[in-house]
Amino acid sequence: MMPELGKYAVEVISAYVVSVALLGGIVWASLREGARVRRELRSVEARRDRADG
Amino acid sequence: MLNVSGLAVARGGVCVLSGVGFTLAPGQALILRGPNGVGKTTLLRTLAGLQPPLAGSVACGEDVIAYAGHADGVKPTLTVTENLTFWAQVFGGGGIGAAMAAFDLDGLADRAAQNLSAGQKRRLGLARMMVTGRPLWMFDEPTVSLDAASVGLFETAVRVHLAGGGAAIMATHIDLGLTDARVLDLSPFRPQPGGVRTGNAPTGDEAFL
Amino acid sequence: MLNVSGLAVARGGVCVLSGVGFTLAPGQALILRGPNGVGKTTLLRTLAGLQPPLAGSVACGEDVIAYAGHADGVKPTLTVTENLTFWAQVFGGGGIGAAMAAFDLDGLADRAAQNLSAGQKRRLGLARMMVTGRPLWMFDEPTVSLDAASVGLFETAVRVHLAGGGAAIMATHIDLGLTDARVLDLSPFRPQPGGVRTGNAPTGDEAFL
Amino acid sequence: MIALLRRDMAVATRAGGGFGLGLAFFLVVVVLVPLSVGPDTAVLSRIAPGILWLGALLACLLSLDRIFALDFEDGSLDLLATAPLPLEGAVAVKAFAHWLTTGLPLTLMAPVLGVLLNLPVPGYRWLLASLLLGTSALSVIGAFGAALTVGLRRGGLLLSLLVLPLYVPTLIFGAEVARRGAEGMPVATPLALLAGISLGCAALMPFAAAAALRVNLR
Amino acid sequence: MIALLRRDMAVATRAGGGFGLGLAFFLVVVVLVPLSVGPDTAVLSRIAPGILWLGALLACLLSLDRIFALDFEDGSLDLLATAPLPLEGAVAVKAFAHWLTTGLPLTLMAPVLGVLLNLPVPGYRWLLASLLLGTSALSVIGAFGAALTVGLRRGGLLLSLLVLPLYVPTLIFGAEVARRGAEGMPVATPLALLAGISLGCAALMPFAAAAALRVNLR
Amino acid sequence: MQHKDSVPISRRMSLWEYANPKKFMQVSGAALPWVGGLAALCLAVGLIWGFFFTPDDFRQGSTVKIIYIHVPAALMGINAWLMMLVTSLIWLVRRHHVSALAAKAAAPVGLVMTVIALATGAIWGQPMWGTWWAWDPRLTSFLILGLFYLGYIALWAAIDNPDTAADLTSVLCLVGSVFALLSRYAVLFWNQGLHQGASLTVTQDNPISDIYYWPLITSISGFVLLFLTLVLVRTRTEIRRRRLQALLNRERMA
Ligand code: HEM
Ligand SMILES: Nc1ncnc2c1ncn2[C@@H]1O[C@H](COP(=O)(O)OP(=O)(O)OP(=O)(O)O)[C@@H](O)[C@H]1O
Ligand SMILES: Nc1ncnc2c1ncn2[C@@H]1O[C@H](COP(=O)(O)OP(=O)(O)OP(=O)(O)O)[C@@H](O)[C@H]1O
Ligand SMILES: [Mg+2]
Ligand SMILES: [Mg+2]
Repeated sequence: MMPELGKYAVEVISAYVVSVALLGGIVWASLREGARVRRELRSVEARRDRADG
Repeated sequence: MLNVSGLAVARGGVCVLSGVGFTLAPGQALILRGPNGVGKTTLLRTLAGLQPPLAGSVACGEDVIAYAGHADGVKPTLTVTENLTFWAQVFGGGGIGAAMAAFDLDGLADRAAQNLSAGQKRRLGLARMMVTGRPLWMFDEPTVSLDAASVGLFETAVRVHLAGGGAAIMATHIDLGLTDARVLDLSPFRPQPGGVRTGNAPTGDEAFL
Repeated sequence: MLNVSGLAVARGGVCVLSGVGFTLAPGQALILRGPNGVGKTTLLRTLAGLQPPLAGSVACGEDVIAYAGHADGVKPTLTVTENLTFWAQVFGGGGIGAAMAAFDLDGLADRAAQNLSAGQKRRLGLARMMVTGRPLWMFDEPTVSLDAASVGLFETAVRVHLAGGGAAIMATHIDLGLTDARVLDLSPFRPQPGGVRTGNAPTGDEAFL
Repeated sequence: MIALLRRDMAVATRAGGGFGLGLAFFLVVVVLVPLSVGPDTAVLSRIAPGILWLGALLACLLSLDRIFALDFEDGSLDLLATAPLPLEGAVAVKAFAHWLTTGLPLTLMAPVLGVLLNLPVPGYRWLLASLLLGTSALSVIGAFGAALTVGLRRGGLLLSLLVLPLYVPTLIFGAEVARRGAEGMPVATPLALLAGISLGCAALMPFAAAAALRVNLR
Repeated sequence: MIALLRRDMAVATRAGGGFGLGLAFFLVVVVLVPLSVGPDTAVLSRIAPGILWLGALLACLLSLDRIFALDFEDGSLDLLATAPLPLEGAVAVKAFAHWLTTGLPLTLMAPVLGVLLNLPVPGYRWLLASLLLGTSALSVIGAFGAALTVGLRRGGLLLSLLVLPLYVPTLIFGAEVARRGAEGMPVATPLALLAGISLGCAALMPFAAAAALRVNLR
Repeated sequence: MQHKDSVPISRRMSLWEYANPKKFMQVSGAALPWVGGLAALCLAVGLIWGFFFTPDDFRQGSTVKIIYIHVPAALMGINAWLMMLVTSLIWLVRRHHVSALAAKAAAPVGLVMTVIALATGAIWGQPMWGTWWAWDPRLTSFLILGLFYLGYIALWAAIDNPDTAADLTSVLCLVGSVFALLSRYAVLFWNQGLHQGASLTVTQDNPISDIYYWPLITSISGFVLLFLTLVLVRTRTEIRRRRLQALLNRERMA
């Protein structure tokens, strides 16, 4: 399964790990922040619609 | 001299006043009233051209307005004379003698502004208006920290200015002795909450509503 | 509660008041008056222990005084609630609900203090006194920027405090509705220029005279 | 006390509070050094420990006025002085909050910047250790300097001027630890001296700072 | 305009105005470098031109907030904006006043500090020339940064962060002139580039700064 | 966003001012799943192909596999700034809110790309050049680009009023771009003599062989699509945030 990386295994793998972690981090942060704001917005809109009657 | 119509102003992205309109002719004074937070400061800053109005128009000549806000524009390390002279020069005006006399600053002439008491500093800030040579004075709570005698000096200065063809707008919570000044209460200009939502109270956020 | 006698205070190395004396019992209020620059601020700071007196004595228990100066002690980036809660915790006091209600701050609870108008900020500064739990309140021009309704709130808060056995000293230029408060005019306490020089008006410079 | 610590941390980490900016300043100074000195790696790795220490010190210095100046301007300091806290305690708490929001992050970031300056590998450990110890001294000494200059307008630069000489011993020993570490020499002596300075400062400086503060509030 | 220049100079040179403190900071940084890097003269004279430039840049940076912040706080900036001066002119005058009270003295002091770092003798002339040209660019660029951050509380560090990357080209060419000068190499090209940057900045930056200022005063 | 509004027709006329956040939400909402899915697909294919199924280079050994991350990330780091420059200009000229918010949304993504390029470059540098970091012109100007991102993000974070923040950051972006260019030339000038040369341009000199080329292209398109997805998601969040703020403001007035 794992390809033969020779003497540079550590470098190559760590490069991939670091990059994927950073990418994952920004994706996760974006989605979480998006979900939070959407939730808040929903609650405010619901409140407003109720107030409007 | 000043012609305001349909003015709406915002602070922090919220429309605080809308539909404000009035005119001011030479020799007239206008007193703005309203509870804390109604938007007096915001309105004055808009009239002075420091922030753009949301809607409506302010018709006013070039170089007509002199504005005095909550802060005095006084350099603490310069003396009273130096402070006044500087503003006189910036506005291309003349001497500072009349202003010093009108606000009873002669005794403090060589005092650094940082060593003035709260009321003395305010007097200096008010004296600045006299050296601008501008016809329309706008004050935001001019009498803060002033004692009765100093308030008297201020009233006299404004009356002389009006008599000389000037005009003045001031926001204040206390009763001044300017009996012939018009009073504009700002409370009715608050945008109606239940009313048409974006109709007469547009803000920068409009696009998002 | 507070016993002051023969007090002399200096500002900038100059003695501005001397021979001030009065006592204050629980339930009493004292209003300091005097023209601008007479030394009200200086006197209050001395009483609060922020600067040493030149002469005379201030007899007052530990942890009795709460002081509110020209500035409000409000963090602009924290909200109204956070600001009040902080001071309540520092003074080991209780909840902030009563103070918020007394100064009509409930509607502003989650607003950052920097987004308050001048009067709203002042109300927050005054509300702080209620959470200190201290019996003696000292105010330097508490009603600056306040509208009539807020001045009313302030008077009520002081009256409730007095009724509860507290006391209050305030320096102000305007007439408050606190009719039963004593008034102390500071003008007579200015050191006499022609008088005995060092006798009753000692300053830090005394050694050089 | 806890309330004060919490508030100071909140103010510092709130938008515009200055947290993170010290770090950024550190980064930028370290980046500018090669740009001004030239890209020669031998020279750079020779001066790396010293420059890192100097950069951390400057970043720390620039955030010192946060300790008291803001509280002075808005009147909080007057009120704290009349509050039922010993002023010494308040000073110590504020210095600690400053360290948590400045010294600690600087320390953690230093190794990353070490890479930029080709810091020799054995140096990283000792750089970390010396900064961890040293920045706490920097915060307490800085609190003293901030207390001295608190009433002055634009005290910032004067503050730097007053504090920098006080920083000299900490800097010398700290940089010495890092340099010896980088060159593989024994570091025990300067490290012990550095620790001594830090402890001494933490124990005594709050009193000096509180005294200065009292004078300034008069 | 002249009145504004005179007032700014007066405020800066009055007690507590910050004049002299930039110089002192420069001095202290330069003194701290040997303390942190170690006393090896060869290394020091190798890095001297770069460190002198960096020190001058940092000293300049720290005094930037003086350009607008004080005027903003005490309300003068509102009043200046409503005064019969073009705001661009006011910005240019204020940047010039800043240069006169900071950049010029720094330049004049640099040779003295060069001695401390064993700057090679041929370097002095070019160090002076490059600083004279370069600090003027630093002041105008700094005025732009100060205008961007003027409304913010504790804008100081943010200001540093924003301005430092903008300083990179000036620093590179300036330090290059000084370094080549010190090594006796020809300096014409970087000097011409430096002059170009200074002139370009002086001509264009006041407009950007005035625009930022107008937005901030809203 | 679906809600009935009682706005007079006349006020709807200004298309740029009013209709666009809504329209953007509709269009982006519909496009997002596709773009996102495609991004995931390309990334997965490109990286897996690159990591598992490409041979080692005869000189660089297996480190050549780093190229599938390093080069796309570096490209996006630069292009994100370019996109911010364009959107900032649009905001300054047309006052189109979505544009300013898109610039705000792109900055952190661009910064992450820059950091990835720097990190993978550093990791790659250790075996190739024997050092993590060298003050090579290209690396240096990339680092400076990172600093510009930091300053830009910090300025957004420091200002409360969103329109003020948009104006100021746009001005900063313009001025910053000019200085970033200047810095690039300055850095080239500064480190002429010591230029690291060869290693960076290896693949350009002898055109890259197909066996590395196709996975690289896939990976680059993956990064582009990922950038697009993230910017869309984040812009939508920013728009919602503005709307939330507007509603809260309105509530407060009532
Ligand atoms: C921290 C270190 C590094 C940074 C910041 C960096 C940055 C960059 C940048 C900005 C590009 C630009 C792409 C373009 O202009 O189109 C690039 C491309 C490239 N880099 Fe790096 N790099 C670093 C280290 C390395 C190392 C150590 C190697 C390999 C030995 C390497 C190999 C490449 C290759 C092969 C390309 C593609 C060149 C091309 O096709 O144009 N990089 N890098
Ligand atoms: N950044 C902000 N965000 C939201 N609301 C704000 C912001 N800044 C100010 N406000 C609000 O705008 C309103 C108008 O403020 P303004 O300072 O104009 O009032 P004012 O009439 O001058 O009051 P005062 O008499 O207390 O000085 C206030 O209710 C204030 O709370
Ligand atoms: N550094 C100084 N040197 C000399 N005189 C000073 C200095 N600082 C203040 N003064 C003077 O001390 C006097 C007392 O000031 P103080 O602030 O106590 O007055 P105040 O009664 O509070 O006035 P206000 O009602 O205007 O606030 C004033 O006349 C002031 O000019
Ligand atoms: Mg107001
Ligand atoms: Mg007073």
